[in-house]
Amino acid sequence: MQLPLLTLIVFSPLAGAIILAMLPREPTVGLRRAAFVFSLVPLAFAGWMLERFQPGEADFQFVERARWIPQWGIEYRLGVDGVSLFLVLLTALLVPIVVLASWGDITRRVKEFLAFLLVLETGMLGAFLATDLFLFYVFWELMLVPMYFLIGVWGGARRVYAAVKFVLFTLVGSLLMLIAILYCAWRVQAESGSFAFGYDRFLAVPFTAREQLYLFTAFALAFAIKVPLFPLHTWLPDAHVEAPTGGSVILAGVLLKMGTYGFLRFAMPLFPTAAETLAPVVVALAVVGIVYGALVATVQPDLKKLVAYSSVSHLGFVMLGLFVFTETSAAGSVYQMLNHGLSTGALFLLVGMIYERRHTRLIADFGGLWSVIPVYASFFLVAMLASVGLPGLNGFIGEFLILLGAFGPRPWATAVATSGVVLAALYLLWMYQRVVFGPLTHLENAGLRDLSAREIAVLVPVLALCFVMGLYPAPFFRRMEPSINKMLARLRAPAVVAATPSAEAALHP
Amino acid sequence: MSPTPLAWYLGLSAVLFTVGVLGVLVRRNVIIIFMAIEIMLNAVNLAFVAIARSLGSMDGQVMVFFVMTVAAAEAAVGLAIILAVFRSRETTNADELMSLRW
Amino acid sequence: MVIETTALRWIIALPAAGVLFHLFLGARLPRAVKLVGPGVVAAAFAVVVTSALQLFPLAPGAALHDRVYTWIVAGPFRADAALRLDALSAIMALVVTGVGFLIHVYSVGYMHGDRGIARFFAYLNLFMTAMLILVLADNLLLLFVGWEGVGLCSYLLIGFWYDKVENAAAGKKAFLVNRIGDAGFLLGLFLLVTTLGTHGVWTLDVTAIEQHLSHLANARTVFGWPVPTVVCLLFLVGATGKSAQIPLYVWLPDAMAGPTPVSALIHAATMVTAGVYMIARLHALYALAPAALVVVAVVGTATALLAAVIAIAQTDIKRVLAYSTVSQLGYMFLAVGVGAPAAAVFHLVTHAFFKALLFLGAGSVIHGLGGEQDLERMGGLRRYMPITFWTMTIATLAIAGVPPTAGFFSKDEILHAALSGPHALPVLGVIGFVVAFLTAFYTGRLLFLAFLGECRASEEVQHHVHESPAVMTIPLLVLALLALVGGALPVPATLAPLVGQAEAGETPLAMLVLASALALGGLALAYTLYVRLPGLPVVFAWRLGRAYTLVRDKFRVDELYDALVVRPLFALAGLVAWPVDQGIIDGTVNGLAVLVGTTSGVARRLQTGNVQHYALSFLFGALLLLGYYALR
Amino acid sequence: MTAIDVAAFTGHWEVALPGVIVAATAMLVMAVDMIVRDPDADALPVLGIAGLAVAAAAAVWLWGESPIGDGFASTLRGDRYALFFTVLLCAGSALTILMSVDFLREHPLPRGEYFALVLLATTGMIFLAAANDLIVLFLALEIMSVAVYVLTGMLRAEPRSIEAALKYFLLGAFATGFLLYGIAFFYAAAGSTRLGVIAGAVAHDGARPFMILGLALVLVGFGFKVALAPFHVWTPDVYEGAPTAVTAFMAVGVKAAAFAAFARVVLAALGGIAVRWSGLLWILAVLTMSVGNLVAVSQRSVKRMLAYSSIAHAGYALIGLVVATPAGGAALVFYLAVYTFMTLGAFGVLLALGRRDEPGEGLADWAGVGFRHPVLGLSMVVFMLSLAGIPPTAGFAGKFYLFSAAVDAGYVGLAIIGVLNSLVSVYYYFGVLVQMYMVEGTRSLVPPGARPCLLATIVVAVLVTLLVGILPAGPMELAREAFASLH
Amino acid sequence: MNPPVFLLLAILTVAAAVSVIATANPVHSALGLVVTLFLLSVFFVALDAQLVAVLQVIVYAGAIVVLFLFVVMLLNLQGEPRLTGGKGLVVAATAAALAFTALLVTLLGRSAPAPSNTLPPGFGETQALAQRLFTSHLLAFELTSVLLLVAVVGAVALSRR
Repeated sequence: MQLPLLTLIVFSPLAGAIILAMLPREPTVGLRRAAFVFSLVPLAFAGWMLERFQPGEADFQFVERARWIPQWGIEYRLGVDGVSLFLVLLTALLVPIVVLASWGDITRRVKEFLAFLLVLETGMLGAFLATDLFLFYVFWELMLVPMYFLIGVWGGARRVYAAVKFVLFTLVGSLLMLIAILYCAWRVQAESGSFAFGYDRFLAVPFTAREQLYLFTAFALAFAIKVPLFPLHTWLPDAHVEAPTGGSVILAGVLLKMGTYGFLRFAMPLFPTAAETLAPVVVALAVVGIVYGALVATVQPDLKKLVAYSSVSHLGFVMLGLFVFTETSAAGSVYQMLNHGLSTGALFLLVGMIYERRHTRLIADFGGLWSVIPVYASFFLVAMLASVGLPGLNGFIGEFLILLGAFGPRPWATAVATSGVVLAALYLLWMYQRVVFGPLTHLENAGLRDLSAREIAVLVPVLALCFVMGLYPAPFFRRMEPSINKMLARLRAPAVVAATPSAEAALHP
Repeated sequence: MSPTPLAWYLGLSAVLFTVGVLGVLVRRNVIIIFMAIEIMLNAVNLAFVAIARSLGSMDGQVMVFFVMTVAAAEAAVGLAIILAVFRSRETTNADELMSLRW
Repeated sequence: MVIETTALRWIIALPAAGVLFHLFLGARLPRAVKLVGPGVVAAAFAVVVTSALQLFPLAPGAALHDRVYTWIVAGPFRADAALRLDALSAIMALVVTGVGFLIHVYSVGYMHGDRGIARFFAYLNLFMTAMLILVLADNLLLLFVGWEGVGLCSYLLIGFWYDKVENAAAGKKAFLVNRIGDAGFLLGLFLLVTTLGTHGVWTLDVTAIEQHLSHLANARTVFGWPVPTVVCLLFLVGATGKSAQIPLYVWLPDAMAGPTPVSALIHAATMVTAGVYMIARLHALYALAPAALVVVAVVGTATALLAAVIAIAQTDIKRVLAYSTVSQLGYMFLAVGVGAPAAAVFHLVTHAFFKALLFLGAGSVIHGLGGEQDLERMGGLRRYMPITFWTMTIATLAIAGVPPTAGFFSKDEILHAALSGPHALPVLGVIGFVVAFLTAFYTGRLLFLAFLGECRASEEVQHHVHESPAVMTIPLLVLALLALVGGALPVPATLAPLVGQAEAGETPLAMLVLASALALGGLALAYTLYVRLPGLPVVFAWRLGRAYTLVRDKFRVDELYDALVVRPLFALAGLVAWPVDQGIIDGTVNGLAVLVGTTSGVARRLQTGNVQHYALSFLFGALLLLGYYALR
Repeated sequence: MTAIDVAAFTGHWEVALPGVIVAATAMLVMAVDMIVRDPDADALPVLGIAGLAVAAAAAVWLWGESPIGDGFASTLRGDRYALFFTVLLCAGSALTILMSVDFLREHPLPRGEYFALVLLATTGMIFLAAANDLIVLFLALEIMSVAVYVLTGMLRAEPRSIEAALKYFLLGAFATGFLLYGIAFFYAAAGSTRLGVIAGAVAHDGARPFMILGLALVLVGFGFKVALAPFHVWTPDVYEGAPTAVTAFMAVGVKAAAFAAFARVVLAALGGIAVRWSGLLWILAVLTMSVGNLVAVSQRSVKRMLAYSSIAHAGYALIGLVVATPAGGAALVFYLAVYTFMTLGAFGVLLALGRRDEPGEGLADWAGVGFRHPVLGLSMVVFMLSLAGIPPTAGFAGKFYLFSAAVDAGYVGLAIIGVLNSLVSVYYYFGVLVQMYMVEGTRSLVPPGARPCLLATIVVAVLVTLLVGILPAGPMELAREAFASLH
Repeated sequence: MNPPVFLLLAILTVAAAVSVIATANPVHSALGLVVTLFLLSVFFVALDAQLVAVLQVIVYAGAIVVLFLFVVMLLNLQGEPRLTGGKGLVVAATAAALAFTALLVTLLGRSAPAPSNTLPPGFGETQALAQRLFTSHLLAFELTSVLLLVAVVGAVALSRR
């Protein structure tokens, strides 16, 4: 019996949350330190996982299985492959950073904040690692509640509206996805005689084209809302603007990836025919989203809103990359998920830091910050450029590969999407110019503190990774590619191949 | 002369039941409403007895027996409730007892 | 013949190390910055020289190759972080590091006392890094990294004095306009790789592309256009952005907001020539697309003419030089367009010398006048700054193309190729002569207005005017030397075989005479108008009226773009952001919520509290059930 | 005069054992109440809970013995279906009693009668769930109803309590008329009131008009008891007016027992003509959940909101009946079990937030409670999540079971309507959380520790809700077995 | 019973029932109810339900209605000027009630004629009733005791001060 590594990764934050809940409310420093340590535990485990991960292997690794609800064939199943590997690492990395970042941001109800954050981490990690659809759904929904509280309790003025909007939007999709999952399980039963929710079992079902269309739509709705794909994005700006910094970081860094991850992991391989049929629609929406998000971001007066809409634009690239079904762009998309997590996460952290100091996020309230807080401005510059997709930083690799892979199948969409690259420079540079450059226009800004050591410690890992991933992406691709290609292989196949008896036997010894 | 067919009895029962229903719907006084409910129960009793006669089965009559018991129990509790209401509100009119709504 | 080496990476690593030094230690060791900044560039120059010497004895097609690491492997696509030094890149690298080093040295003096000096050198070194990546990259993707990297540095350096709004705006404008070009470049890359990919060649390796050109030759795009033409045109879009050609030249004049050494290094000598370099590097590809080459030539010529005309009416010394740069770059485009990339690179090299010299000289003047840039307030500076004057004079002669300066030779090559080369476009060649005349005129005007005649500066400024320190004047002298004798460099001869440029043969003497005459004529006219009869230009301007103001206002192209592109874009963004996004899309969402709420509120009222209404609802329910059965 | 041999008809009398035990406990409670005469004596609730425990134990024992034959001339069944509900109802009643202890200490209610009536109502419920004859069913229903009418109006100091009792009583009697009329037509169609005989007649004759008439009218009666739209209108008023503990009892006990009988009649007696009623129930299910959820959205009183929510949940549960497959029935049973605990818990928290002079039922009264009383707050989070059907709570498992059964049987549309409804429900359930956690409030509260029994109830409900949510396999298996014994 | 007699009695019964819900004075309503119950017992006799008929008179008309009258007297209820809960309600209720009857009758009309069984000996007599009551309806009979207990406890609980 080997160590249940994935279970440890998933549930160590939950254990941390429970311990945290039992600790005394004061002093908060102790709570913060404890939470930081708790959040490092899954990171350590995840690091170990990365170390032991076999590159070149397409299948799930570190698989764990246990019976859970035998009547329905539901199992507790975890596994990690190249697609989820780095998303898990990203999650495990961002949470400690958020804990650190919350030091200055969260001063009320610290204990609850940290506990919710850790519960949220369990949900996110579980969703990435679950290979049973029921389990996936449970984790998927489990993320919802802590996030709801993070926004609703520690958010800004319209936090309740934003929190409820977030929950309702997410649920619209996920509930329909639940129905689709149930239908799939029923189809498994019709095919094999017993219910099952295992990912591999779903893959083995030969869905008809019509079924696929409906099922794909249901799954896609859930994921598209999370991504968010235009025009289902309007929850995002509200959620981002109202959420506390940590919430925004997690939201942008991880939660949005749930959507794209869901497409790649579930919606596309499970329903390949439908994915191919509907690809033009998705691509069109993705491209519209790229331009649309960028345009809207350009004129936003609020920093957080701007970054939020930039997410719409950036995630549009990811969706485009996924739905052209080429290996290059799919690899680019997965990479871009990580990039966006880091660069947008960093931007939110930076916006949060300036908000802590000035209690405003309006671009018009700033200007000439470089002369006051040059270190901050420098970090901001790097994060901004990573988001712009400057070569040498991570964002470029992802965007380039996505567009490169997309150009062959869909040249016109790619051409339009490329304009998004220009627009990204427009809105980010303009924003940066107005905030950081120019004369110091507001006297209130003259006394701003520059970044503290803690804040630098928060930013350095993220931005360092931006460089590493921009300069040396090959190791990442080496681990991701086999799994991505395996999923894409289903999409190129003209017809879905039913599971052979031997495959069945191999799955159920 | 042939006996009256079952359908006639059931028809009468239906008419009586409707009269009871109508009473419940239109009268304001809850005691009258309660009486109307008694008419409904009696309409059902008539149906039971007629059906029993038609089937040659005693169960229908047994049922009437139980219905009377139930009517008695309901009358005891129901009238107690009406009294209690009157004591607290000084009214027995249905449209004046509307503090719980929406 | 390709020799594997590990030396080339140092060319890039050295300036990069400089960046890190300035970034992390610069604030604490301000003196060291002044040494390290130019030092790393000098070291890089040394490495380039050594490598070039290694290359020199080899055959024309030889190259040094340094594969640093595997960069991207995604799907079938593969790109290495690998560097390549062949004759072309060697010449470029020499110019970049050489001129770059001089400008770094000059900057030590120019930026003396600026509190952001560490930042300045960090940017400058970063620029060197990026530029050298651009030059040495062995595949187009890596080239693109450098390509965007220099754009970034340009952005940062233009906005170096960040507290002035217009500086930052100019930086942003530069980056954005470049990005538009880059988008075209990217699309070209996509089309190129995708086309090659259908033949199993998933790479952007320049040599690999050259080997597989046959796959491209007959490829067609969706509308039936030949792929090479489309790719080349898309690359041209990129080049027009970076090299400030029509229609994307508008950023360069504004870019003069940056410190003058920056203008010299980035916006005259090196970065802006990247487009020319890129086209030269892809000469084999362009050879497959003659139509695209014609477009290149036309764009270049048009730009050269337009910019030269505008330069005549500018009074800001740096703006004159900026338009001059645009114009000279147009020459280079003309050269590549007529199938003479070697000539283009030759002009690139000489231009680097004399234009850097001009800028540095102008910088010296500005420095000496305490920041004054207006030609109208200069004059008579020859007395105060003799070194600057004489070096500037040499530069002026060079750019005007007066024999035997460097500019004479390189310009001659271009005009010769345009008029009588294998791909000659004589009409453009003729325009080239006109531009040559204009060039001589406006540079002469600049020189004379600044250094001759009466001093028009205020008393106080005059009182402080001084020659620049040695650290600034020595680079001027070195550059002046290069501008004088640079024409002797065997650049075309070295490159011609590499870039497949046909030998154009001896230039006819008549042409040489004509060119010289035009150059001298232009200078003479300028001398006449601005030294001998200084009242005349005003009269001319007044006579020309509207035409003059139009030229002075740069044909109002910025305003045109503003009206055609910028305003509509922002209007669209505003429309999308509020009425569409908040109104329609979010309105629909909130509308649904309101609908549910309203329905709920109405349905709630059905709960009247009257027990008889409830009983009625029972009866309706019973009717529903009975009706369900009665009616079916 | 012939002697009547009673013994022949009391075969398998043990099937009545749980009900008899509870009835006996009720009488014992009354007797003790008369003897002890100490208003604060804890003897009564202890006795009541003990009796319920014994009854549940008896049911468990019978479960182990099953299958056992019918008792009392086939008027009472001892199948696992009945026994499952018996245990469930005993648990619900026990929690109700536990929940009421602190309430009774603070309010002037006759304790002896209160506990006795709860136990007597439970007796009626137990027989209701086990009734195999429409007459027994009718009587058991009346026992339960009459007792609950009284319980509703027991807080006589509160005019709303007695008004609620009157409304409940009048409409209950009205609905009884319809139910009875329906029974008459069943009797006319089958010649007997035994469910088995009716099933035989259905199998033999198909859907005769009398049978259809009976079905329609009986649906009105059951529709009233389980609060299906449009027979739900009484629910909010009565739930709001009744003492909160009684409301909880009504929401879980009455509903579960009535649903048990409803499902038994519909499936065991009329299963043969499912095509004739499933469409109708489909409509009722959709109507019920939609009305319940929709109107709940605009409620400002948590108690009333929970009333509407209970309507909606009846709609969900009805899905199981529409589906009518083994999985559907099992899902219905499972859902009712789950619903019992989460609803009891929610009402428990509601009770805990109230004080004698200030019921604390308005949404605004809940402001900031979550952080000031973490245990109550987190418990309410669990209950709200469970009611909204969000994992990992029992409510999710229940909805999952229902919806999967629906999808399984081809009712995808119904399942989709169901999930859209739960979407609406999220709005108001989360609205409570908004008040508790995202709005500041200063209302002073009784510390939960001062009401140990209430707190215990809540904690038990939380534990069950979470445990069943995380490990639903066992309870699901029980529900499946229970439903399987129905046929 | 002959159809003409049936019709006559039926009209009388309905008239009495209507008087219950139509008269202003609750005492008159109660009296109408008594008349209705009496008339119904006549039908019961005609339907061979002698015991039930007797019980109807003694228990129902005798005990239950008296209870009603008692409460009416206790509350001293007089006839009120407004009997009904509004015109709209009356119209809606009447329409619904008519529709209800129509549907009921429609569905009844579809039902097959009941089989005309020959009655077993002793049908409707006390012994036959008792036979059923204590054998196959034993449990129900026992449950009535619980029901009555509930009623007693409930009535006490509601009226005790």
